Amino acid sequence: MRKITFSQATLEAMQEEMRRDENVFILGEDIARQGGIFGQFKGLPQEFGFDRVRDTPISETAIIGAAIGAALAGMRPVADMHFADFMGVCMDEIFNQMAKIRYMFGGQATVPMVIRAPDGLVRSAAAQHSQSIEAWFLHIPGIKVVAPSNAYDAKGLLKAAIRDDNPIIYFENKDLFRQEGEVPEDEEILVPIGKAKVAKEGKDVTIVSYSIMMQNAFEAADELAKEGINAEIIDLRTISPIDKETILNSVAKTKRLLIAHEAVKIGGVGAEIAAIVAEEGLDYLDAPIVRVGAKYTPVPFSPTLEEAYRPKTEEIVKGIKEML
Amino acid sequence: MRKITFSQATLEAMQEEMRRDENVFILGEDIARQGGIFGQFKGLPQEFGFDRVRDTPISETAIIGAAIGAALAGMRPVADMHFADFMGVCMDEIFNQMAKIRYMFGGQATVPMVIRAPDGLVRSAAAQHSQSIEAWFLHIPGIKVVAPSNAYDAKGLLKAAIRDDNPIIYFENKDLFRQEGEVPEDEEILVPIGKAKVAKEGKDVTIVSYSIMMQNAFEAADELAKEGINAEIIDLRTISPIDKETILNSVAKTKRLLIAHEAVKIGGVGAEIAAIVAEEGLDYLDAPIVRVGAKYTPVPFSPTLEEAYRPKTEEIVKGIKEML
Amino acid sequence: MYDKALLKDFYKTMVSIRYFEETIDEMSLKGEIPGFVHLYIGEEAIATAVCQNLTHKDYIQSTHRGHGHTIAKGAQLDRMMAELFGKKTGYCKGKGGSMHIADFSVGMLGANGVVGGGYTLAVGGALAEQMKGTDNIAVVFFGDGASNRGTFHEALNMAAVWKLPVIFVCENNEWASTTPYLTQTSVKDIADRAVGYGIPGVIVDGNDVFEVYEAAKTAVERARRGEGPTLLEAKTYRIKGHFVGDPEMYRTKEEVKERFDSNDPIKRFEDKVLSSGDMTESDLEEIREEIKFEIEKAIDFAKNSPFPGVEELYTDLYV
Amino acid sequence: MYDKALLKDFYKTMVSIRYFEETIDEMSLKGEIPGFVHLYIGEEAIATAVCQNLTHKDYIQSTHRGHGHTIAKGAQLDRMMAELFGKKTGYCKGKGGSMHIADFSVGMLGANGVVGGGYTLAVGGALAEQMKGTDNIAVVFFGDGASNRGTFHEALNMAAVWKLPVIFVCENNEWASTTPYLTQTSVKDIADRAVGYGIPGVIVDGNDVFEVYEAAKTAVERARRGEGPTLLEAKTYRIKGHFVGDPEMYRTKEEVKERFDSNDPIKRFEDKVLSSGDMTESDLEEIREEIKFEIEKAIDFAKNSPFPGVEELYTDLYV
Ligand SMILES: Cc1ncc(C[n+]2csc(CCOP(=O)(O)OP(=O)(O)O)c2C)c(N)n1
Ligand SMILES: Cc1ncc(C[n+]2csc(CCOP(=O)(O)OP(=O)(O)O)c2C)c(N)n1
Ligand SMILES: [Mg+2]
Ligand SMILES: [Mg+2]
Repeated sequence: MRKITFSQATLEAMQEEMRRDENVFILGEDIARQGGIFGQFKGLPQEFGFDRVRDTPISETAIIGAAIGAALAGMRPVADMHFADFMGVCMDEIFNQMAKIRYMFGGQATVPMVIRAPDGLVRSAAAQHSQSIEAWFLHIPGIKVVAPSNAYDAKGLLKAAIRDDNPIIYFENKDLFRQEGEVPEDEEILVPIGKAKVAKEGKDVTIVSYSIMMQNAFEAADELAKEGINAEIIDLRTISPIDKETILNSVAKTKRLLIAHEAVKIGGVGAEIAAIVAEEGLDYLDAPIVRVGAKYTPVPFSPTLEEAYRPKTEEIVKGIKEML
Repeated sequence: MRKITFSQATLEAMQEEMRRDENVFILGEDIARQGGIFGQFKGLPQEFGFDRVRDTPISETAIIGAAIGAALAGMRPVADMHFADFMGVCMDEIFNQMAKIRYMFGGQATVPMVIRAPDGLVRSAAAQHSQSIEAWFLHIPGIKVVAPSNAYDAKGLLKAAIRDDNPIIYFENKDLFRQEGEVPEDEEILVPIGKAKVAKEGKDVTIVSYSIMMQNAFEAADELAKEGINAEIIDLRTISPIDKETILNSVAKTKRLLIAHEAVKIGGVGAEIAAIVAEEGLDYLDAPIVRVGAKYTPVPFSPTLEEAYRPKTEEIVKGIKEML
Repeated sequence: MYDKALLKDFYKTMVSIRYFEETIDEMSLKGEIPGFVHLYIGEEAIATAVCQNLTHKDYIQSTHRGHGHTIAKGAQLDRMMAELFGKKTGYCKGKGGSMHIADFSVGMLGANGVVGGGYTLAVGGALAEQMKGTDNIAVVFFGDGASNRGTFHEALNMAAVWKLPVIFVCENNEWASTTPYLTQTSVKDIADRAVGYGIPGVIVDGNDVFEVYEAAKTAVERARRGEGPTLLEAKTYRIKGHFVGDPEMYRTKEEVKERFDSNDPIKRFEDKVLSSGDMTESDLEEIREEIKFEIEKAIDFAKNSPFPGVEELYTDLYV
Repeated sequence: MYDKALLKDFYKTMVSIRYFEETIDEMSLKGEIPGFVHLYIGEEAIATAVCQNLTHKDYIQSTHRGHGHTIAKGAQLDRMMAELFGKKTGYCKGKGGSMHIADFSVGMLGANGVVGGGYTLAVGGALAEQMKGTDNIAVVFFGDGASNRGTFHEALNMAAVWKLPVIFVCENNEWASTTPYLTQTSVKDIADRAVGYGIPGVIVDGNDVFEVYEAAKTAVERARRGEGPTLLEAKTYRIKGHFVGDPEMYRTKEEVKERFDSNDPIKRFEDKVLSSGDMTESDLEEIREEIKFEIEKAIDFAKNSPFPGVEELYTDLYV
């Protein structure tokens, strides 16, 4: 099957949705002239014009605020955050406006918009350009959160997000952009929001992961397979709302659970998943749950420290071996 | 013993610390002229002057930024947030600057500052003035987070926070301000940061809570006592770093765990606690963990809906009965 | 000069706001209205005159002090009242309350509990209309205190550089909660800040409905023609406490009384139209009676409406 | 006019910045320096002239493009270089890198990866000094692009209304990443924004070290006297790509070459002091050799220093 990069997959998603619906437009810093730091917007302004592919001032609060306002006025904006780390700058707009407007106004409004937030570690980008902060948004009712782990999902989730009438944050891992994956050519790809995917069936342990850590999950599964351990891997795809059912069904079968994400372990999405299983699936468990995530520090610059900070495949393997 | 309000306790903490150290000052909106919405700053400017008790423009990013800058320059600022809900406005300053400066600069800096953040439900203040968002900060390395549940701790934690050389967020529940508690008069009260407190010993179940929900925990324990169930209650006091040991020791004894907080249940602090126990104390558990928290919606205005949203004593009682 | 229908509209709107708020002041003090309530009494001329230039296809973004804007934009008093009471029949089905009142059907896109939260949303509304090629516009109201929020700057710059059809209306009522604006605002005339964005900055007497109307009209026409934003500063004074229940320790009752007596926008309007002969005392009286009656109906409606049931907690969260 | 020691300082600082950056440009392209690197080449006169007015007790807040500010404030090249290499001997023990370089011992309180992140911190530094009653001041450097962040507005208002000793130095290099500043900035002269805060707004030729020096001196003296902030806009041009590795598709090489050849601040300085006779070619040559030697030592130091061990991951997180 055709292979394209994750970045290309997001580009196709934008192209298809912008062709389909003239209300879809995208705004952000340096997206049009530059084509995006990861090349993810290359060619868009040429096809859709600099109005619908709109460079902005360095004004994240205005970018998100304007997207909200435009959504209320019937458009379907996609707002690029440049780096997910900058969401702090417009956090009020995200959590006090975007997430609440529909509810607070009794359903008078819909806020169909997507925030694209490139996240994660990328070669020594350091403390303010490397973070994964999806867990915050899980705790904010009124937002949906997705995070593709491969090119196919990148396309399918972005297209689905743009069509969804709710505000959605689309976390795209920076290191994934350049990676290739199979994406069929002449097919409408829509990945349903709210459903996790059993990415690999197995019977001995459940690994729940998403975004770039899915690769570590697969590596770990291969490693474990050598020792006869058959891991089931769940790709969350949607982080909020979490697909409890798929997780609980899997743990009912495997009796063991490990959760892996690149974000800091403490207070991360893994905590919520562990809590769900400790509440609703405790009896399934034959071993303690294990979480693998980044260490509890800001992201350090030096390559040696960045490596020490990063959650690793070995930790998944080790965690699972200790369960068995 | 002497009884004073929670609000008065925080006032005494400010007075004592400002007398002790001339570098301590406080800034925020309408704190000096007004004396605080909850009367928590009454008299401070009269004693310490309008320089050290400083009204500011409506500029939360500048308030937090200025506090950080002043801390770097050797002062010990306390910044009032008016309502915790407004922390979104200055989230970048909080998580990308305040939390990271020391680490990112290799220990060159200390950032001794306190953010006072009144949070929680208060009679129909609605979606943007009622939130409890402490869980976000648990996920941000470089910050400590505390949340007193009574007048004594309000005083002791605030004084300890002001003396701590790390940036600290002090969540003070708005509904607690007017409540009275015992606070001895001629004693230096310092509550250690990082240590939870066993607020009531028991043997049948552990309730972990903090801030205003401690009252529901006690109510529930009374209720349960009538049926011969003896609950142990842990008051977290410090939310970050979480005092794992105290929690695990208690669960080792009681075999059962319920966590209660006013914040939205999903993605809350309770998730992290449940995860810790599912990882490190699974074998202790004789029953599923239960979390009690607010429903997954923005805070609704109407009293009937606000009541439906709020986590309740009955949920604690019911959750525990189901465990046994 | 002005035709009588317009004069009647001015009066009707201003009196509606005044009576509505006097009523809720009372109800709120009696504890019948939950939550924070901020009153617009004494500032009625601004919302009235600005919104008179707008259609229901134009958008407004309001503030925590939003009843005046909502009424002026054309919302019904009964559904507003019901919302303030937290009733199911309110505009937001009881989920919003005073600080989050909204009526999307008339282009009133919401009060806002976050000071300075509305600027960028208005910019987005204006951007949408510009992209769609309509001549609809957006207006954002904000206070002197709000003019110090960073969102002000980002919104004005973006609106100016993109020539968006949006009008920034500063209601400078001299107070931001307990803060006299000059103690925390670095310019006397907030309109001066327009210089930093290369757009017109206009100062008007906010208690003169005619002056506000003319200035707003110029700004609205400019915006509709595609020439970009205007910063309009209306000088006024906050007559009531910051919120209902404010002990107002920071100023004297005398100061307030003097400012109100000498400068009540409704009284000024009445004096003007009576002395010019454009309206008679009975014209005015008729309107006042009509509004009183409407307010009574609104109260009845609100009181007799049910509270939302707990089953509605989860509705309207997601589409 | 200027004494020779001062001229030497100017030259030394500018050349240090230039050589340091030319070296790291090369090292970064070779992959020896990790992370994002933003170069200040062509803008050296600004940091040099501003910091010449400061002592180590004054604070500066810098940007993502911070090497120039760091050197001008008095940091050592070897420890800077080590930091850029991610080494344990660096100023931040390898935890910061180019975007987070800092030397607190000389009052350089940090580069910042968040555009516009420094304004409010500088305000806080100035506030602290005002409260302590010293005559120390704070300076924040920022770009034309950063001038559109909301933090600009909040910081300038707060500084102005409190008369804080802080200087806001806009380095208008005409580009914000790939964006020509006028396409997203609503005023030609960012200094005009000073009007909105009632403070002086001053424009200088940022490539003329003398002109910047004089304007900065006036602003610094004003601040030290307690008369409050100044907004200083230095007009310059970004010679290098936004970051090392930038393909620069958005402008032509010719444009850049022409702007640099005609307006290199170092060349302009040399021409001036040689033609006035204040310095000789051998004075200049001596300084250049000295700096070259220092840079070589710095590279050696950086290369021979160890990386931080994993045991340092958790150090310096909490006190
Ligand atoms: C971001 C934010 N900060 C602070 C507040 C608290 N607050 C509510 S109204 C107000 C004063 C607003 O003053 P102004 O903008 O002049 O409007 P006015 O009340 O005078 O109409 C403040 C500080 C808030 N709601 N939001
Ligand atoms: C809040 C924030 N938004 C966006 C970025 C990405 N970014 C880094 S530098 C830059 C351009 C800055 O332009 P300017 O302020 O003019 O400084 P210059 O690079 O020209 O020195 C941008 C958009 C960032 N680092 N922080
Ligand atoms: Mg005001
Ligand atoms: Mg620039």
